[in-house]
Amino acid sequence: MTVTDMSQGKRFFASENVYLPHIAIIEKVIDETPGVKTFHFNFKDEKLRKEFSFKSGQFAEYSVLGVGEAPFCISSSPSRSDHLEFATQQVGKVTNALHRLGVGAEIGFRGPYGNGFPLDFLQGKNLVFVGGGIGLAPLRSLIWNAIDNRDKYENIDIIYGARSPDDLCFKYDLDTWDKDKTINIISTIDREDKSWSGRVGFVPKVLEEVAPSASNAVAIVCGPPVMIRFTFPVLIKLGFTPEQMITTLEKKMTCGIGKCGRCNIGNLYVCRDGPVFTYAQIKNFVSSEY
Amino acid sequence: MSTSKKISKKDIGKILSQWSQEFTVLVPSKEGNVSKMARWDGKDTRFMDSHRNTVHPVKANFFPPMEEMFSFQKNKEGYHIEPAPPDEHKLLIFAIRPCDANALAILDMAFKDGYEDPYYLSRRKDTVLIGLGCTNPYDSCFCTSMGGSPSDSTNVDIMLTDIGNEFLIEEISEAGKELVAKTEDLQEAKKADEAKAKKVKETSYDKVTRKIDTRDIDKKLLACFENKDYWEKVSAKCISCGICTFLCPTCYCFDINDDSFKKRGARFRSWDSCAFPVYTRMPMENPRGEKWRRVRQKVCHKFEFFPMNFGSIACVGCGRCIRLCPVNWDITQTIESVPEIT
Amino acid sequence: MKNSEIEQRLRQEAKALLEQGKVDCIIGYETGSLKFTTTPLITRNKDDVERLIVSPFIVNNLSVYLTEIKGKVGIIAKGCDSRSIVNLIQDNKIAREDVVIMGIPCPGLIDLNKIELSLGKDRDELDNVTRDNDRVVITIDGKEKDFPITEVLFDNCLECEFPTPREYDVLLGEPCAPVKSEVSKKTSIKELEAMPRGERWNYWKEEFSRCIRCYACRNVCPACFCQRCFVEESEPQWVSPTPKWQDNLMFQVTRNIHVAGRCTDCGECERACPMNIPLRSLTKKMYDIVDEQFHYKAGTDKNASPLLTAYEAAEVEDFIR
Amino acid sequence: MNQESERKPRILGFLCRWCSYAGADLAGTSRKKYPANIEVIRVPCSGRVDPLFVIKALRLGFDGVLVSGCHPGDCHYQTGNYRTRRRMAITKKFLEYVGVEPERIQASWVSASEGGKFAEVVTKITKELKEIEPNRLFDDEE
Repeated sequence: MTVTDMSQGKRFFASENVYLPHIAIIEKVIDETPGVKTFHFNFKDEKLRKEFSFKSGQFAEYSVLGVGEAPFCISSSPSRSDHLEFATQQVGKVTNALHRLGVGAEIGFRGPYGNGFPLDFLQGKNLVFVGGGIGLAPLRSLIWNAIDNRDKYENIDIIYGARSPDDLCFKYDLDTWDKDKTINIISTIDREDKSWSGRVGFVPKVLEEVAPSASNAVAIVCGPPVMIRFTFPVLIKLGFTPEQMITTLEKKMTCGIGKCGRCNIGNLYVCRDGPVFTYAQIKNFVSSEY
Repeated sequence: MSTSKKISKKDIGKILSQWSQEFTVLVPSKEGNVSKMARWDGKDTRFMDSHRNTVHPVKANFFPPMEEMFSFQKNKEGYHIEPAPPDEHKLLIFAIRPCDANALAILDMAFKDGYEDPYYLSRRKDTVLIGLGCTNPYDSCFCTSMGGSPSDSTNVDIMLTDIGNEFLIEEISEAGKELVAKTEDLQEAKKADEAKAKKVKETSYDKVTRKIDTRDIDKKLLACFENKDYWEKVSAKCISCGICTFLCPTCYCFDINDDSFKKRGARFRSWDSCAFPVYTRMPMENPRGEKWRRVRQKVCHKFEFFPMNFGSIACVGCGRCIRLCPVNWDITQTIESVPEIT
Repeated sequence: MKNSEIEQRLRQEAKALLEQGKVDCIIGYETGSLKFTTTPLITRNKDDVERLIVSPFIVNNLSVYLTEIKGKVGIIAKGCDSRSIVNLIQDNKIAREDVVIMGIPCPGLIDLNKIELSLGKDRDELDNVTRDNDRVVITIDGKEKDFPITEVLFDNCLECEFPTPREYDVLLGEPCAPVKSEVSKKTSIKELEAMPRGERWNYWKEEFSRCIRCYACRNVCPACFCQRCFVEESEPQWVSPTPKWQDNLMFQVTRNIHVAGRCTDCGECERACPMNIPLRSLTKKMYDIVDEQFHYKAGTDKNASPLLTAYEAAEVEDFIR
Repeated sequence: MNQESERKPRILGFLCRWCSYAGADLAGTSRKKYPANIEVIRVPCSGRVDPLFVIKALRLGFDGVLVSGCHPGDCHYQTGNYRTRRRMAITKKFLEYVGVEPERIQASWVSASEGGKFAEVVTKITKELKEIEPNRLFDDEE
């Protein structure tokens, strides 16, 4: 569902103006890793707060007014709706400005955009989550959603890696999931580290070692492009078909609604037709455009 | 077909004056020797003498190089957002060339698809297009290869054809019919005028000598998508400037940026181009950092991706990109050189 | 020497360079796809050299490609182009031994815009344009019209100081003398200088309100070789990407200062501008300032230090407190 | 008229950390009187100052820009200030040609011991800037 209530300002022309942001207020800021923060926020408008809905895997355009806009996925789960969350790494103009904000600050929000994860398709399947670094953010929304509706899914496997123990995001979630007997989680870091007693190795390599079964399974992959590139061949080796491999992609997205032109992979726009794709949809272009 | 009308060239000012009562009339104009469609000054009709086509495509009147989307101010209660005031002008564009009118139809598809774009569509709404057939196409024009022609009237409301001292007037759309009905000073066209117009159209068609073959072009492009050697060769002389995309009547890519002034801030939309490396640059990597990938995107978007999504090639053959390119990068040569499927 | 003879020698030379493996790539001009137009030919194939041409329309400054092409390059260079190449050598962007410069003495190029303006006809409506020493003969509708070169050559060609390349490996044709003619157009530097200061600012404000920020001026410029231009920086954001006149003007003024001492007055920025902004009235002024203040002419000495990295102990200082 | 003389032009100063910044400091600690309308950015060397900074300051609405470094021969990095000198010379000339009042572009050599000179320079520049219009070059926005 798309939220079309334009609570602030006048209605624009005849139809609603999708480019006008809603105002949201930051309620909490969590330092995930050096350079990554999670923001808890809520809409300023009461009505919108109640009516807003989204799907796991959808994203939004967040703005610091006067600085600019940037897209991030909604990292919280629709099944837990007292507030919304997004996580971002400090990498550019907008994210730098976001990271300077504290509790109570107002940000602009447009969305939700994109397709989200195909929940109907995923029901009754074994879910294999493969995540790297901040790529856990969109997966996390779906993982919590699956946990909150645990009876709708079969096995849940999570393979998650980061460069170092310090770079693991959502450690509080990882701990919770670790204790949850109904899911199987494997965390890994890229290189040996004194403070780390768990697995060491790149995500695709660990995935190959863990070798989850492809039978009645769907792999959901998100991470840095280089990780995604190396993960697909491993999944194919494990017997996953292109339709059983799902990824959520990140591109520079300015408008969020398939118009500004920059986020395409072939004829598909990551913002409009994605960000969630099956490997079958993008395999023609993935080797050279992603 | 109903009987057509005609008007003497010297009376053009009269009908433009009438139309100015109801519409904001735009005519081919020059600013700093750069031609574009701009508001008619109410007097001069000499613009007709030198009008072949404008440097600025007509898209610039609906999707300008930059526009304010909304402004914002911070007060005690927080941010207050004020959308840009709607553009309520009813536009009448006089002497639009068939290619540019066809290009608007392509932009309409893009801006209407999915979420509607309020800025473009509000300006576009109720626009009347008065087409003028070309009698002197440029050597860079190739509209006849792109499904158009110098006299194509598909996407205009009224079509004018130059028959010497007069223009033959054909009503194309309902809006066109209505406008003609209430326009004074028009004369009934004679059989001979219509015959003359037919002849003019035929002659003009033959004057477009640049031809390309776009059969199966989408399939051919898909097949050579990974052919780096080909794309490197094709893109070698491109200097990655934005001329061909900015002044293309069908290119619609844009960027959004904020600006802060003393008392308020505003968000602006401006033209952007797939020719620029920054267009797709992300903090960690750039999927189209190399020139050949950008040129490939430009060509494939027009001839492969847009047709896949909308069923129409996103090129009307106006030839601006060829005329204005500082290094004479020629899209028709590129299309002709796309390897056959083996 | 006629252009056709120069062409013959050029093709032989280029072919030999490729055959002997002295270069990997040749950059020259070939016939363009529009009337009178020429276009850059960048090739590694020795058969393509037969397409190389020399004409009064070889406008592009080909040295702009040097920084992106890998391997050794044989390049055709007019006087101004050769100076741009020297700049690149001075700035360590290319090594002298990696380029073979085939110099062409250039008696000035024909500015089709000037012809279009004075005749009220577009270039594709002209039948023929030929250069005959100090005259240019234009055939239109079967009739010949005669123009003195001072009316139809590019402004920068009329004011060119070094029509013959200063740096080359082989010179094709005999050296030629500068035209050295005063440019008399509306926006000449002299006229601008005669305006009151505020009017001057408003003049540029007006001109740059047309700018659409296509960056053709920057991208055709061999002196603008930065990997990342300051206009593309977002943190801090020096210039707004929105093409407001303020930012357009700021961009162009800064670009001019950044290429001071590198600009060879090749005129490409002004020629490329689709919005007809008189950019050369900025670049030439900077060229003159650099000459007057530091007696420095860009690209005339490959062993000299670039203008803005060098100094002399005693130098213009009257403006410093 | 009275109001005009009260007007305080905004000046942005780029001061070299080795000389001019220390000079400004000295002017402060030794209670030298100079107008308080200069905002200072400390730079490692006057050679760090890209003319872009100067133009950006004008774009942001500063009435004048002062670039100040060590005296010739005294640069901590040997040649930084010589390069500044060349750069500022062409910047000033060029901006004047485009239509910027020359008073807005200022340069000075102030050593660490010249607190008095710094105060004097700022006083003089302020006086000059008061005599010309406030900077509305780029300013047609609210």
